[in-house]
Amino acid sequence: MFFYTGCILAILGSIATVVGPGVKDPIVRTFNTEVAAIGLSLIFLVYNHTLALMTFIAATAVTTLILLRVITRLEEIGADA
Amino acid sequence: MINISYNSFLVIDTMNLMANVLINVVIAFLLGSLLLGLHRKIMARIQLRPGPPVIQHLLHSLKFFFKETSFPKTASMPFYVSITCLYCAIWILAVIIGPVTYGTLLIIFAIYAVYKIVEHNAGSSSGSPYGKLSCVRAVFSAAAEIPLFAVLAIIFLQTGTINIGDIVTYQAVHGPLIFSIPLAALVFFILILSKSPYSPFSITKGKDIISGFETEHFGVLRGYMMLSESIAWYVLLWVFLTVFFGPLSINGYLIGMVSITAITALINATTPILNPNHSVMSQITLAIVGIGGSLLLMFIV
Amino acid sequence: MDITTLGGNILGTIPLGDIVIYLTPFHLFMFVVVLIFTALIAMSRTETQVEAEFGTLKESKVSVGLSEFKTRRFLAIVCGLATAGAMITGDLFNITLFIALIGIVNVGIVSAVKQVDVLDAAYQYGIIAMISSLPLFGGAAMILAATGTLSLFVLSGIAATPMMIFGAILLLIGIAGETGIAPFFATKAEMFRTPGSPFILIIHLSSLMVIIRAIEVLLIIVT
Amino acid sequence: MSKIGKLWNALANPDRIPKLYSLVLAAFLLVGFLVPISLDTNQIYPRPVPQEQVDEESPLAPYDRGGKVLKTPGIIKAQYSENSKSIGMITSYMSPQAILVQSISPYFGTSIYSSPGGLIDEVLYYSRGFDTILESTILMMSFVIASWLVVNFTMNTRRAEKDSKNSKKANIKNINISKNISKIDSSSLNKEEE
Amino acid sequence: MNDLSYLIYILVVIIGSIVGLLISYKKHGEPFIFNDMDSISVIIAIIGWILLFNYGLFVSIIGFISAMIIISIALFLVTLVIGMRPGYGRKETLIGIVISAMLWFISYMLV
Amino acid sequence: MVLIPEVVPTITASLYLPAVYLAMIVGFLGLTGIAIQKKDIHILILTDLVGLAMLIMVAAVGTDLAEALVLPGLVVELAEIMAISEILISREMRKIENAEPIDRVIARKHSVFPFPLKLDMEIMTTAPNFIALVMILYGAFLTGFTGGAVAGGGILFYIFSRKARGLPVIVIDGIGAISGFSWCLWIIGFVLFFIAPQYWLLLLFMAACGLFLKVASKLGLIGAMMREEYKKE
Amino acid sequence: MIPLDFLNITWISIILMIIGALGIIWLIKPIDKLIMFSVMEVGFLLVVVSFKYLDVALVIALFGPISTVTFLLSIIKINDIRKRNKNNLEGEIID
Repeated sequence: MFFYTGCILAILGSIATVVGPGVKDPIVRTFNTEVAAIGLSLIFLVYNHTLALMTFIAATAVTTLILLRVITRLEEIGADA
Repeated sequence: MINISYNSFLVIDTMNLMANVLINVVIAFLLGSLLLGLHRKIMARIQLRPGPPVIQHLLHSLKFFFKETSFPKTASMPFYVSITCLYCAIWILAVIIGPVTYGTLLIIFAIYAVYKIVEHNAGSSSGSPYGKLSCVRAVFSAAAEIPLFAVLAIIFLQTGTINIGDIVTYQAVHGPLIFSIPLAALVFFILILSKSPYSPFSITKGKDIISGFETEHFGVLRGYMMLSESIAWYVLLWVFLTVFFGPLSINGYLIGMVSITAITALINATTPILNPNHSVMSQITLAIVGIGGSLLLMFIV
Repeated sequence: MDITTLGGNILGTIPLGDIVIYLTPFHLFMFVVVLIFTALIAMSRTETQVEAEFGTLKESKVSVGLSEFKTRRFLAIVCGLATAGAMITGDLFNITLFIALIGIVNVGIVSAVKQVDVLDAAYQYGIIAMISSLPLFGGAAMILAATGTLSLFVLSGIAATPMMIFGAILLLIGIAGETGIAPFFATKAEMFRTPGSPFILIIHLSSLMVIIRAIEVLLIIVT
Repeated sequence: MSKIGKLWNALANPDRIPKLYSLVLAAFLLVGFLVPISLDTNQIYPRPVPQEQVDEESPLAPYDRGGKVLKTPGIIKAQYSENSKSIGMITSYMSPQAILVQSISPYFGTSIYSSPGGLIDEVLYYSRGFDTILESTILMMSFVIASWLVVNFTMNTRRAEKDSKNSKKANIKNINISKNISKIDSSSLNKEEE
Repeated sequence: MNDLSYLIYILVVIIGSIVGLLISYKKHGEPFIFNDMDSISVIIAIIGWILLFNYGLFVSIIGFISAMIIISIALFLVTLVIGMRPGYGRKETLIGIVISAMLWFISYMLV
Repeated sequence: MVLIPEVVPTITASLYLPAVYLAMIVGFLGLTGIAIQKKDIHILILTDLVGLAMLIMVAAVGTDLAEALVLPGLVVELAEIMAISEILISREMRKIENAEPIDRVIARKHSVFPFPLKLDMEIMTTAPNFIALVMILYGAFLTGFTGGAVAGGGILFYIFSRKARGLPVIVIDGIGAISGFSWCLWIIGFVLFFIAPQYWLLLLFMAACGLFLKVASKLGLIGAMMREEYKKE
Repeated sequence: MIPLDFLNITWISIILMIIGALGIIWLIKPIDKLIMFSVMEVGFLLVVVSFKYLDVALVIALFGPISTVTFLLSIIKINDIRKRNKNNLEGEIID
């Protein structure tokens, strides 16, 4: 049950990341990857990969941090990248 | 007593091996440079020039050993010198693996890869812009020539071995491989073509960048480079003939080498050098066609 | 297919738990070559690129600064060691990790330069390196799922199934991306325009050596 | 022929390579749906059915692999168990504070077994330790790269001060000019963003 | 030791062509002119090619010389002519080949 | 009594196929997204998605080994995203610096270096101490990579919500040195594992604590980077 | 079938997660997304708790605020930047 919820969330999240509403804004896109990340976390949980899950949660937070830093930084210097 | 005799046998064996290596390396050098001279001569004749004598390439390589050696001020120092030694060493090793011990083809493949790296670094270590361009192009051409060499995977799938000696015995039983996997042979021939001087694929030594990676190597260093070039040409031809034409007598090798040299000379004399991107992509297309085609053939037959 | 038909007779193995490093003449040759190059890189200094300027009689010199030199040399040596490791390891997942390490270090070696074009190429290469972690690890995991082992020794004794071949091709795509053979050569080739010849040499060396090793590994898996 | 040539030239543009690569990979992933895929159940390092240990109310769930601390090894099915002499010992080991936590609550199995001793340590440090060396090396290298860039370039505070001084000077000097220019210029700058 | 003999042949070929080159430059310092044949080189070429083609015959006639030496001498003479400076020694080689081929053919028919 | 099965249980095996298909779908979506995107930053975000697909593929095997292999995959993703993002930033900065001088007056004046943020959030002043303390303690209990990540998250949060700005270079170097030493500790621990297995307990602690210190200090470094970014006035 | 049967922990957590996910996807304003993100995270927390892994739940609880704060900060900062850029467009020089 949770496994398939995880699958749905992951697919939904990735579709939303690619063509979701308002994804021209990089922040929105980063938020949408979060949905897929939660889906993946569910799958980890179903497989009982709890240690990997813990690490994944920590790593996702850090990755998001890095991505947001890049986004703000680029926005700041007015780069067209 | 037994021990001693065993040891002496070992000594004799090693001596034999050393002598064999020495003879084969010298043969590779001399025959290779003669073949390259012949290559040049044939190209000249096709282009209606008299051309230099056949031994000209050999004389050139020898000549450089007696010239003064100088080093560019901008060079990246230990590398600039050692790269020529490496160049020489890898091809001598190739002779040992190939004609002397009939070892595994994978090592020759690896040697070819190292050769591309040597080409690359000989270009970049001098600091000359021409060398630099040649270095970038070496990367391009490596991207194309390594897949060409990957054709040996086909040989492995066909014969079940990658050892040159075993391949020869396989061919003695089943007939030369060129009849069973002609596309692979074609791809390997393209590799040889790309290694031959003035070929449409030899972008690293195109005359638009003077002499490419050899531009800034003088004197003894250049002599070593030309020496290893000749050995390389010999080894490549030898590998091609051995792997695709089966057990040949030495006269067979001679005839094969001369005729392949003549064919490459004919092709090179009549084709222009390609733009680097086109060279890479046409080689890669040929590699894909060759490998894919032979795989298809193997599955169908 | 036996490992010895590909690389020659096994000279010895170094067991590190489940990861067994094995030595055949082929692997030994590759290992030694990479180590020689790494040693040379550790010793040599960089070249200076001299180019004539338009309109004047002056020349412009491009060379590598000291702190940049130190960082890049460090990364280059790490890259050399990683390549050497990738040559002799006998474990599938270990190889993919080595390749990932090579990829990230390669990006690092050129990341310190000042040319925008080179940085751009490094960035694009980095993106490819990231994408190719999917086929690399995915392929390795698929082979693990299909056979229940990651050891090349055991894998060489297992006959290929379609799933293993699929995994092997995934692995190949990953390696092709990570090492930048055609048709993905452009990003890597552009990176070579920067000065610092010994360091960019290792980029090229690692990619070529890894390709050769990868072909051997694929042949082990497929047959 | 010239079309092919143009195509080949286009392939040499670094900007297009990631896109090309991802297209190729995506196409190949689709092939994966045609390949028969199944898990070989004879795996190394197998684990019990998910949630089985929780249902049995084992305080060490889900990483309980048996064994007694410093006495008997846990059950581990490694590839080359002959290479790892004390396999299973790490899994069976628990540090004193882990034993304390175990006695407090039955729901902290994960953290007990990720503290020294435990399954992941067994795999990560003992039988497949080389992988972890590489993994941490990868992380370290990326940090070397990133921190080098940060320290020397993107966050160079000393240079920032210098530059801001310079630009201030320039600003005072060219205040009139910049006022005039800024209109044209900033609009051209921002046009790209919109 | 098969390889060794081939090494010797190659060396002989090289020495022959170098000597030929030197001789022809000594002899013909002038710019290239299409002149008539050089009788000495014709003779050398004919002898060389005959030796090369019919070494088996010579070995059977003169028992104490090994084939290797005869071939070496033959190769030396042949390449002496072939290796002359560009434009020289071509007709001579051709004549040598034709005559020796005829001779070989005749001897083949006879034996 | 614990029962470790000889083979993978059927439930896990039956989940394999959907999981792999899921990985393929997610990977396909991410890759097509990359293929149609034009801006580099969007491509960078989408590669994150591809990384997720990779993790699913590895995790789907469902053994202890798979879990152990997920961790390197995670680390590789994290590491690469960090290095590449830094390169992206530096590239854009170089681009702007190399732009025409007329642009530079304006572009540089307010853009290349981050400007301060006028923000006063309650959580940034009160929470960090507590959260960081809990996380570091918990991370120290966990040790290993997981513990390092948890504790590192705490350190990161702590550093980056401090008030002062202008981190001296020495501090960053110092953090780097700590992580380098702990990395060596870990390597020594691992090598000794095979030379002297009888001391495995000591070596286990060495390795676990080395890795913990290393990862935690590294993540703290990110906090230092972030603090520059979101500095306050 | 009693409607209250759906009020078990499984369905609640799934519904929470789905609502959160849909909310993140359909709402465009970043702040709204942040709120929906919290909803989704709570759903996930519920799942973890129902699996009886309290330590994992602890980690999630600890990292929740961190991600929220990061998101919040960057949203605020980006809004700030965009405002400035807009002002800049109107010809105002910011020192």
